[in-house]
Amino acid sequence: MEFQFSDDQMALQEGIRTFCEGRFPFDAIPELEKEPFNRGIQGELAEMGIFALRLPEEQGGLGLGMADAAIVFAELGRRVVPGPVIWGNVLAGLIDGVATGEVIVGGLDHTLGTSPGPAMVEHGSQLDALIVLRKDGIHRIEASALDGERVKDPLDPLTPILGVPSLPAGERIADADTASRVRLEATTLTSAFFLGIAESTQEYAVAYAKGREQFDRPIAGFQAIKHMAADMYVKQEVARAAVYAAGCSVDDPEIGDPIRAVASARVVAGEAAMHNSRKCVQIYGGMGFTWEMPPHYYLKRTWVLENAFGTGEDAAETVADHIRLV
Amino acid sequence: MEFQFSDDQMALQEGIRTFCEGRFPFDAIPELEKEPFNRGIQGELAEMGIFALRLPEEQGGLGLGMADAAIVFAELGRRVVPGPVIWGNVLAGLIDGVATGEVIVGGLDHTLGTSPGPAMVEHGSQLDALIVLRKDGIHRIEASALDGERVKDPLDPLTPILGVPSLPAGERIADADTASRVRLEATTLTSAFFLGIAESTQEYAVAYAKGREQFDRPIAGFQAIKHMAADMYVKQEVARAAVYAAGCSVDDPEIGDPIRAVASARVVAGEAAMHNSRKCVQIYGGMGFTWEMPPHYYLKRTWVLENAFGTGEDAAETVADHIRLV
Amino acid sequence: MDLRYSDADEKFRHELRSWLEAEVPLHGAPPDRSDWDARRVYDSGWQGKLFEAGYAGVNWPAEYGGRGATLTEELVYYEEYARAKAPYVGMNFVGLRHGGPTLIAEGSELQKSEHLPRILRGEEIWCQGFSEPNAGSDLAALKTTAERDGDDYVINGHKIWTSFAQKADLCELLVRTDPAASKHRGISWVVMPMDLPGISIQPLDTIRGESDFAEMFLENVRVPCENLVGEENDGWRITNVTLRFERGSAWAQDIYELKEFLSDLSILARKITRHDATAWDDIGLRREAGHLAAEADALWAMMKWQLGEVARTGMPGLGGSALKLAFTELNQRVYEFGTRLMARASLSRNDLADLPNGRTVDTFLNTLSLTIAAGSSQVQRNIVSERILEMPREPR
Amino acid sequence: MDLRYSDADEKFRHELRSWLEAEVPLHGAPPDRSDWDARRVYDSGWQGKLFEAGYAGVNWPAEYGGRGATLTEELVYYEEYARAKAPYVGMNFVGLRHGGPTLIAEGSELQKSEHLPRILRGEEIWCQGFSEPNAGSDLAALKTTAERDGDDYVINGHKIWTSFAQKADLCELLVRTDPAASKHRGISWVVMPMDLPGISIQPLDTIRGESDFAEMFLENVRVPCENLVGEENDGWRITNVTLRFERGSAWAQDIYELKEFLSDLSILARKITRHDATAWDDIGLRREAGHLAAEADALWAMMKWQLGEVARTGMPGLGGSALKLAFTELNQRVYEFGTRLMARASLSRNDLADLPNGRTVDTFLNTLSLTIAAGSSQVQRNIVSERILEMPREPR
Repeated sequence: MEFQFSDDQMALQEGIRTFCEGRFPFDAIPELEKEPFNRGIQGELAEMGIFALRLPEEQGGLGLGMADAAIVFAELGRRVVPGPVIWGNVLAGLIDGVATGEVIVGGLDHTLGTSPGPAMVEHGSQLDALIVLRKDGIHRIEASALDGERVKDPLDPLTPILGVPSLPAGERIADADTASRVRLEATTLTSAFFLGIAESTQEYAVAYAKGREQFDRPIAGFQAIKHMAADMYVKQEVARAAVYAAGCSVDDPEIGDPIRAVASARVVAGEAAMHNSRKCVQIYGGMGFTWEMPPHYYLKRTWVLENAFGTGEDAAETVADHIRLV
Repeated sequence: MEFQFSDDQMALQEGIRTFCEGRFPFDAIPELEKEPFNRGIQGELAEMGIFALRLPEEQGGLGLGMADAAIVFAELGRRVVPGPVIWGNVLAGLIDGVATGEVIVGGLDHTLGTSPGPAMVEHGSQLDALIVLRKDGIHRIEASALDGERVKDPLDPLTPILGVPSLPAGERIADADTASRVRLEATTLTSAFFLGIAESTQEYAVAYAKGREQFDRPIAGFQAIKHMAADMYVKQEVARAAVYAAGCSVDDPEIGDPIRAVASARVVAGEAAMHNSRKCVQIYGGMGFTWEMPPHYYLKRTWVLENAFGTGEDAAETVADHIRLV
Repeated sequence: MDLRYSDADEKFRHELRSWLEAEVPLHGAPPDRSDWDARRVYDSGWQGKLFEAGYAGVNWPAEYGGRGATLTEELVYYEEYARAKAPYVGMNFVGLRHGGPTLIAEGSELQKSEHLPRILRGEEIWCQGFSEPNAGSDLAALKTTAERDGDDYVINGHKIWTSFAQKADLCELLVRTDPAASKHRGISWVVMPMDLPGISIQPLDTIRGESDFAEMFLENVRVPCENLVGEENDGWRITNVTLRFERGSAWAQDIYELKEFLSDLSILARKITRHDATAWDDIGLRREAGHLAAEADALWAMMKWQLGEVARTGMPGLGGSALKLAFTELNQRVYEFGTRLMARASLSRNDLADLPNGRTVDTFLNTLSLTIAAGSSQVQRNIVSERILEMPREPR
Repeated sequence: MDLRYSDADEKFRHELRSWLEAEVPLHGAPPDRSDWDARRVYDSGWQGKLFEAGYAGVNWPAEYGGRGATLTEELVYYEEYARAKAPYVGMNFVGLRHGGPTLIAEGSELQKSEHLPRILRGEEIWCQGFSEPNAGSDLAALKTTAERDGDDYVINGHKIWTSFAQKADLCELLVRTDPAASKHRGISWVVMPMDLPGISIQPLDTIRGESDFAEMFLENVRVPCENLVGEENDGWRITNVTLRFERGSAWAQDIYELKEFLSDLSILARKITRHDATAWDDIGLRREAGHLAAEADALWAMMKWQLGEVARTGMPGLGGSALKLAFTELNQRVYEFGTRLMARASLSRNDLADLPNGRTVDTFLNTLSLTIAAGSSQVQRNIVSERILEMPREPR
């Protein structure tokens, strides 16, 4: 029994990190902004096993668990990798062609209801099909049936949005239990992505503070900055523990109630990502407010994910509903 | 038209401050703890005009307004003056003998319902009558009708509590509108008391930090402490503006909706008192955790007041209900 | 402390409200943020209308084209302006909110009579040339030099965060006139025309995808010495006057607008469905709205005191740092609250289907600059603790 | 990263649960906090029972009387202990949570075999003599001196925050053995019997009205040199071992208890009427409870990693400072939440009418010490930023 990563997990993390740093380095972002996601990128991610990770080996997967997937998605978060990657991973076993990258699916979680305004379909123009999670199950809408307009200025420059005023019903392809399971898995991966954002923004902020001098010394030497950075680190470490515990609980419910563990991870990881990306802007100062610097990409992606599979507040309610009463 | 205190108000503040510093200095507290309030103290406060402040001169009062009363009660807060002083002020016009200190009244606000457990009557053993604010009006219960037990360890050593498991109905002495008005006035004075607590704890904390040396310099020189103190100051100043605006609105509703202004003051002043008294404990460090030092008296009184006329959360709801919709 | 409005104030309110009700719709919606020419026309045009109607510079002296209004008239003005959702001050920000006020306090008679009326008429757009790449929080470390050559200063340096530089006519510029003096001693405050040779502008894209800020490179720019405001080498003192205005009273309008925005959100929340009820049915959300509104109320009351101080002493007090700290952080929380209310609609920075989603999230992004600009929150906390609470200064 | 419990773990859980169900009620309620004799009997007696049943020192080596349990057994132990609401560690805190662990890591064979079994049996109560009036956050500034005289150290000084000093048998004491050396170099860590001549104790009343802390005055106290732990003048390193335990793993039990307390509160909230409904019907309150429970879950997961590190390396890592920061602040928020739920019942520090109001508000008061003791939150943030994030140290 181990409480640290296994050697296999360390190797997995290392491999994904190397891939992401090579394929999605910060200086590639201006180019990515022109077309943040497409069939080519989907193919590269598929080749890395991002989607097939948790499929059994006999289905061409890697046979890994949710804890492993959380490790992988934290790495994607570190580099704000674009695309409907979470949807791809959770639907790979349900929809043919997703695991291999041939079919691109994105989705909407309407389990708790809809948002005001048109349906905001992420990467809508790149999808083959749109998947909607509803209380009664999973619904599939063909891309050709989506009548929408591309949003001129999406919040996240790496997440283009198709605004669809009226969403077709689509075809029901799975039942309510499957929808719940998919949502649980997607929430776990979202939390992992948040963790990566929290880590990366902490590291960027600390590195910037060490290099930036004011009053003849690095601003990293001022307690106001040091203590802000310390709090960022604490949030990241708390989130890390929660995210991996959530992954383990999904893999083996005997370890703990997976619904509660995942909702708890979602709460703390979401807050860590939001807190750290905002403090990263603050520590960068004026530069943090520019498009040229990394912080805003993290903040904006955090916001997109905050509204993906229920909000942090929704997750807190879920935790409350699952507090043990005996 | 003035936005600063008038000369009269400055003199009023000065007079009350001198009285409080003389009568309730910090080193008098150990003695006060034995009997925090009695007929003698009530008489001294009455002589200072604390209760008759807002009564017309023809009724033996000072003919002052709510803004003036707020100035006075902030001074009482600065020295955590014990006793049912707020009740005395708001009931002086309704119950004979209160203005002169001959009759001692305390009260309970049950407008929003009751708390779990027995009714907690502050200074219960010293009262001539207990006043209860209910939705339908003001009710008076004679002290002789109160069947309760003195709480062994009250939270605030300066606020002894009589726990009354079953409260008699009492006699209805005023209507619902009067009850609302009394509650509004009492909430204003509570906010003012909070302001005094926020000020005093900020001043204590800063003074302590200047005198306390660690690492061969005053801890007041560390940014972590300086910035904490700055935030305390900001909260106190925000509360000050809100409290006086609330007093002015009660005096003249043309200045602004008094219900909203008072609830707003209650929210920000309550938070300032809670925040500053807790940070005062933290800045005093280990000494802040001792009974011998001032911070805990302020924190404990803040808690008593937090549960006096609705909580800060209740006040926030009131503000929300009064947000202008046109 | 009589905060009542007089009959005259109410008469002024009535006139102003009628005027705004007629004129605001006529002026139309603001142009696209990237269309600089149109923005200048829009912002200047509106300022000109205010001037013509007698509503420009409410608290500025009448001799320079201001209204010379009483304090209560000034408050009425802010309230009505916000309620009418009249155009944002936009490019006139620097001139109206701190450049002009600095001239009123420190400028020569000639400087005042030349610039103040033009600022009020919307004919002069100002920008701010204070910060440099290595002089941000440590503003006094600025390195841009000005050497006297005959009747001119010859200026060389590199400024940053120069808002509206692309379209400004004048710049309130800080330069080092005595390189041998200690850091705070050799600085001067000059008015630099933006059409001089040697000035080049490099727009900076912000987090909102616009370029309201720019870097400004100065190469042998010749500014007449008569453009010096105050004494040579006394610029640090004057800088602090400017900063007092920038921190202390520049936000008066914005605080009242925050109160209005919370009203708008509470109306909207009654229409938005969430979890089978309206968002406003959620007691947690209502409490949060109430909290924010309470703080906005308190800050508006605090701003009244601050404006009282300006009316009395001519300048906001050090308490402006406290107000700025509270206001900028509240602003972030209010717009974050609004953005959460928009839920997934906040994924678009353009308004959609009658929702204010775009401007809400876009303003939220903008609020992130407020705790950085005009002295970061960390700098303000140093000011409050050192200058008001008299705690020890940072070890150097 | 297999977090599953084995069949053996579950068997252990079952046995422990049965034992606790039988024994906890038998041991009765704790005595009044001011009755020191009764408290010692209660705390020591319970520890003795744990020892007899084989449940003392779950993760301590079997050769010194511990259970030598696996990591998962240790976790099972904490979970069941908290669920059974078994007696708080009380006076055994110092010995069990950091004094003993320091001996395990740094003590001589003789010291281990002498003290560890006695600590586990509840026969030895320890107290901590680290802080001094002028050595709090700056612990290494301590001035208490120890001069060698024959086979003894002669100790003089003034300690503060010495918990349970009144009833302790031994004290983990920091002394300066080389006054000429630099601040961190001349310190030694010794075990001082509390019955020696020259020790006087002055209780300190805390915010809770009890005197669990004391000041300790040492006047020519002769402690045998063999009571030195580790090398002379190497005490600062050993102090950091003690502090690692005090910050890192000492709270394991408490985190799980926090989870239990939130369960209790959520049950209670369903019974309390507020505004014509139960408190739990308030979505804002539920969300807050959920938030707190989420953080408690996360910290419990984080503590498992930390304990994994102890199992692997013998000592908690620097990350213990991060855990302490998060845990102490969460603890304050949880008990503040509970205190708010009690409403006016929190005005009594004694439980009333079947409500846990007294212990809730009293514990809330106690939580205020957590961000101060064992290195304040400010000190922990310095440690995290300087030692983990490698940011520059404070200018001296």
